[in-house]
Amino acid sequence: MVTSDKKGNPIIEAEVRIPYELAVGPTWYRFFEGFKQEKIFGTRCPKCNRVLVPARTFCPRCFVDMEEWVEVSQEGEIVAWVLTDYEYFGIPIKPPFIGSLIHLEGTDCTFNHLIGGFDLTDLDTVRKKVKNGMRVKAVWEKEKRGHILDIKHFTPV
Amino acid sequence: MGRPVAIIGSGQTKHGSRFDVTYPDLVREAVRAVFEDTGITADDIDGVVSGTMPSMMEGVALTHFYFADAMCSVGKPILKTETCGSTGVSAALTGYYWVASGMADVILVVGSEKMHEGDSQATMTTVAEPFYQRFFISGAPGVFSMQSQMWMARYGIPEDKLRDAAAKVSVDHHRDALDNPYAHIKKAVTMDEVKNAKVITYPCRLWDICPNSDGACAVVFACEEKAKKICQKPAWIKGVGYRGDEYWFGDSDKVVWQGAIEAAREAYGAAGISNPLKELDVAEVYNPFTFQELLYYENFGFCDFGQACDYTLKGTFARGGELPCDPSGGTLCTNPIGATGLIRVAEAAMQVTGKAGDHQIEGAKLALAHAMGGVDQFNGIMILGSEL
Amino acid sequence: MAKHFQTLRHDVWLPYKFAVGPTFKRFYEGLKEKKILGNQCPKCGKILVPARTFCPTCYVDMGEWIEVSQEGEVVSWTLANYEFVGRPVDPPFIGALVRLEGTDCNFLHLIGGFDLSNKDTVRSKIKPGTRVKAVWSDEKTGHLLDIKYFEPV
Amino acid sequence: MSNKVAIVEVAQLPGSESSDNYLDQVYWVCREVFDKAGISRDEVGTVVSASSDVFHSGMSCANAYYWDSGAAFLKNGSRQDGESLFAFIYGVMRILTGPYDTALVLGVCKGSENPENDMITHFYTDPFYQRQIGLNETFAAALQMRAYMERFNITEEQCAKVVVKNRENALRNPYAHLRKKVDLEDVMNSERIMDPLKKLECAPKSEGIIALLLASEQKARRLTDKPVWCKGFSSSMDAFILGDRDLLDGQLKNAAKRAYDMAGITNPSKEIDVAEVTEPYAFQELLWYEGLGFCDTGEGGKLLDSGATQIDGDIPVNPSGGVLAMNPYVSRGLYRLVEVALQIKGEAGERQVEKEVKTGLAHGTHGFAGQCHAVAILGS
Repeated sequence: MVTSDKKGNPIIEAEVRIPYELAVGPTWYRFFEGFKQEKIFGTRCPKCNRVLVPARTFCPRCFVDMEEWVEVSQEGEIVAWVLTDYEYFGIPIKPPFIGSLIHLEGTDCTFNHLIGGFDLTDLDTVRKKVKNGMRVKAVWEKEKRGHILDIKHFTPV
Repeated sequence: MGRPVAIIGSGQTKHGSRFDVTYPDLVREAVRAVFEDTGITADDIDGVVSGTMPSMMEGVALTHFYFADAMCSVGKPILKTETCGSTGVSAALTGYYWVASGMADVILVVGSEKMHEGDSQATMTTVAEPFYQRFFISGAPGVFSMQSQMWMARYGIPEDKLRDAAAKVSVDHHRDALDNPYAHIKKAVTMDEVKNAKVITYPCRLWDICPNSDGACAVVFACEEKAKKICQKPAWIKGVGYRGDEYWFGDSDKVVWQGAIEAAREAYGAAGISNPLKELDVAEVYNPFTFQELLYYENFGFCDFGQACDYTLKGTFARGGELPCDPSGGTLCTNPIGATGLIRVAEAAMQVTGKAGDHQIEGAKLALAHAMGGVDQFNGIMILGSEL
Repeated sequence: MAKHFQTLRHDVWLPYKFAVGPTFKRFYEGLKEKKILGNQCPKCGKILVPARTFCPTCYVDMGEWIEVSQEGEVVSWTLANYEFVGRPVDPPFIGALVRLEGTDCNFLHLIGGFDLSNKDTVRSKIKPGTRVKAVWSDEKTGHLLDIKYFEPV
Repeated sequence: MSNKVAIVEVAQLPGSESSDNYLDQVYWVCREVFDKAGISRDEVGTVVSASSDVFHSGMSCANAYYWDSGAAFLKNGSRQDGESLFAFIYGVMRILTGPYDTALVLGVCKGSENPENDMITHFYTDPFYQRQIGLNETFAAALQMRAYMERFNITEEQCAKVVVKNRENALRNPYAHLRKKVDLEDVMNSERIMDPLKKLECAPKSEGIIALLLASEQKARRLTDKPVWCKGFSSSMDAFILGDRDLLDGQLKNAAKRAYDMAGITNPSKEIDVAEVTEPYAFQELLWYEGLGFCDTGEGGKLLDSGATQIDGDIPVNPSGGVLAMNPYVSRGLYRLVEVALQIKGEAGERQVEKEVKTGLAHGTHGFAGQCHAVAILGS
């Protein structure tokens, strides 16, 4: 059905929904099994020796298998953070929320997750509370479903 | 490496909200403009390269089928290049390699996007996979906000200074866009307006961020013989470079950004550039966010790391400065994604051939065009010169 | 789609607003008035339907608008017997290319108006060159299916 | 085109559904190519992949996702959308231009994660006309098949026999997705989903992750004793609106002619020793015989009946089992190319054709009723 946009131009509105079903595979499977025991796993590269988290099948730079699994620390430092306070179609988490990069102790990359556990409604309050370099630790959901959000968020120590 | 290749002309649509025409008709507007600019017709073209963002952006898959007639590609060989935000430069590179390899003499490259037909933020969410990153990367602004924080922290840049420099970038480009007949956002803004605008994702505010645009751009690449025959003043491709980082945002350094540094190094090497600040006359840096443009100055070697704010505040990269960046207003004022990188290339070509009209940088002979794509993942560069 | 291994289901679900543009707008308005509109290329003289903004062959703006015949000949057809996403109506239905009288391309639409449950009966009814004419839906919304289908004359 | 660019090594994953993660599979196939060629990731010059976002497990900007799995970390790379032979063509152009002397070419599609192909191809349509009539690839193919039968008296049995031939060939191909013999009766009695098109005449939905290493002449001779040379290639695009096209006289002839001219081929039916064509619908293999010049217009059915395209015939077509036995939608063109390369190397195992293979042809097609075709010629 033809309707109009704000300026009166004719448009057709439609929604497209296409379903996909992804194979999790052994590496993600084992990583998320760790979550069920409240453990965060990384893997170590036999060549460059970096520990990457989440665990990987291979080192993206050295292009060799990463077979050594290591449980990494659940504490680390905030490297960058962003408060999202606007909404769009299909946004996976309801705003406001803080997305961040966290350098977990003993790892050689940063881990992407949420910062929370306090009031996020006001930017200025949040800015006073959250600083780059501050220490945070993982807070787990009670119910685990083998999902990245089994960690509810990271919260200031 | 390969044989010489030139750009012999370009065409752009009026960019903005274009609900007045269908997507193929918008594409045709750019193709007709390039025909007018070059004086060639469909018969002169050996092949076509199409570039757009993901199918999900406009809800039509494999758009090169959809544009087959609008791009005059029926009966011709075609390639369809797609590399997220860097698509426009990647499509230009495809046109370049096609001609440089000797496999064609004249190639039409078309980049397009009609972002108002879809939901760009919702589409961007599908760029992040659903195992891990999708939940934490809130569209493009969030990623760039984090990147600018890391930069500030690394070099101890005072927040006020960074804020002023970014605001200046915004003010300058919004003014520049007034001189560009194709630009989307045509509104002058003041330092205060930028600094007090609504926060989208801290520290990015409304005027730090590019719009969603509808638009298309078409560029014709030709070999030396054809270029000299068809065009009085071709823009020669002096060097190209492209690099991609790991997929996961947290895996590599996005401040001293190897992908951007190496892409520039590859292009500079081919073009024989050792001091870009001195040798380049103009740069069209992909700047969807003011803060990111500043960071690129450093990664492209226009200044040392940690110095971009100082240089910016003293006007080095503004029109009239030593190395004017984005005199077209850049991505900040016009962003039909699949076309955006190609517009950078077209603008650089216009500058070195003296065809940039009101935003011409006088005497420009050597120009850089750049685009970025993915979650801070891809960087592509093309260097254009007025001399072979 | 139950699988024997662990999977993650996720849907790409996105909203769109497609710009119709003046050409399809006018074509749809024709449908509302029970008219099928084409237009003619000023260069090659071909009449195309639905109407176009430009001639795909000559690359010039199309010229005169023409109400084309609602009758034509079947060029090819298929009897659809399975359900698929985006189907215009529930199966069985016939999709076809029809050459409307006086036009220079084939028009994609449906054929109907008789019993489609048996393929042999259908085959005896539809042959290449079979003449068909448009049957209109009662309600017109400015959509291709304002023409319900074409039926044998 | 003289011997300037060669395929050095190839690796492919099977088409059946795998429980493995997409990224791991991409890594494994690249690893296999490097190990076979005896090079490290660092030595690879440039990477060109093929993938389409709608066929990419619901992730947009597909090549961003598999970039590092595809060995492209900090490399100059690119991606082709749609026909995967485009990635090969672009890889060849990059080597010809330099400075790169090797190129990794990758085709990526994990079909098992996607909804039915018909659902996805429906979104090729414009929202204003063909989408409203419900067009998808199967719908368009059925219209093309009827036109083919009626104009040239091609019989349903001839079309069905393509399935019998290719599915039998697939029994010898360990990578094929469908490895079960079917006879003429099975095909003829299978459900008429889009009459005259029957269910067994339509290709399945398969996985397909595939990689090949290209090299310049000098580099290729160092890396392998059996380089397979790129002799010619081209593609050609047809009009978008189905009703504007002659569905039986499309762009394949054009693409083939340009590729033959590059390769110096004047009599394809004599000079091509083996061909792998993309036939998502059985009758299309017959129609493509004609477009490729293996026989005259309207003679596709007769060529099949003559037995010439059987695995032991004069011009074997789809000895791998073709797309009817394995359809990783996006990467199917590269699967054709890799099969031809294996035939030329003499490494096609049980599916190696009997005759000596010096020159082979790979064909890919995308879009409704062959809107776009690509052809590549390889030689020993």
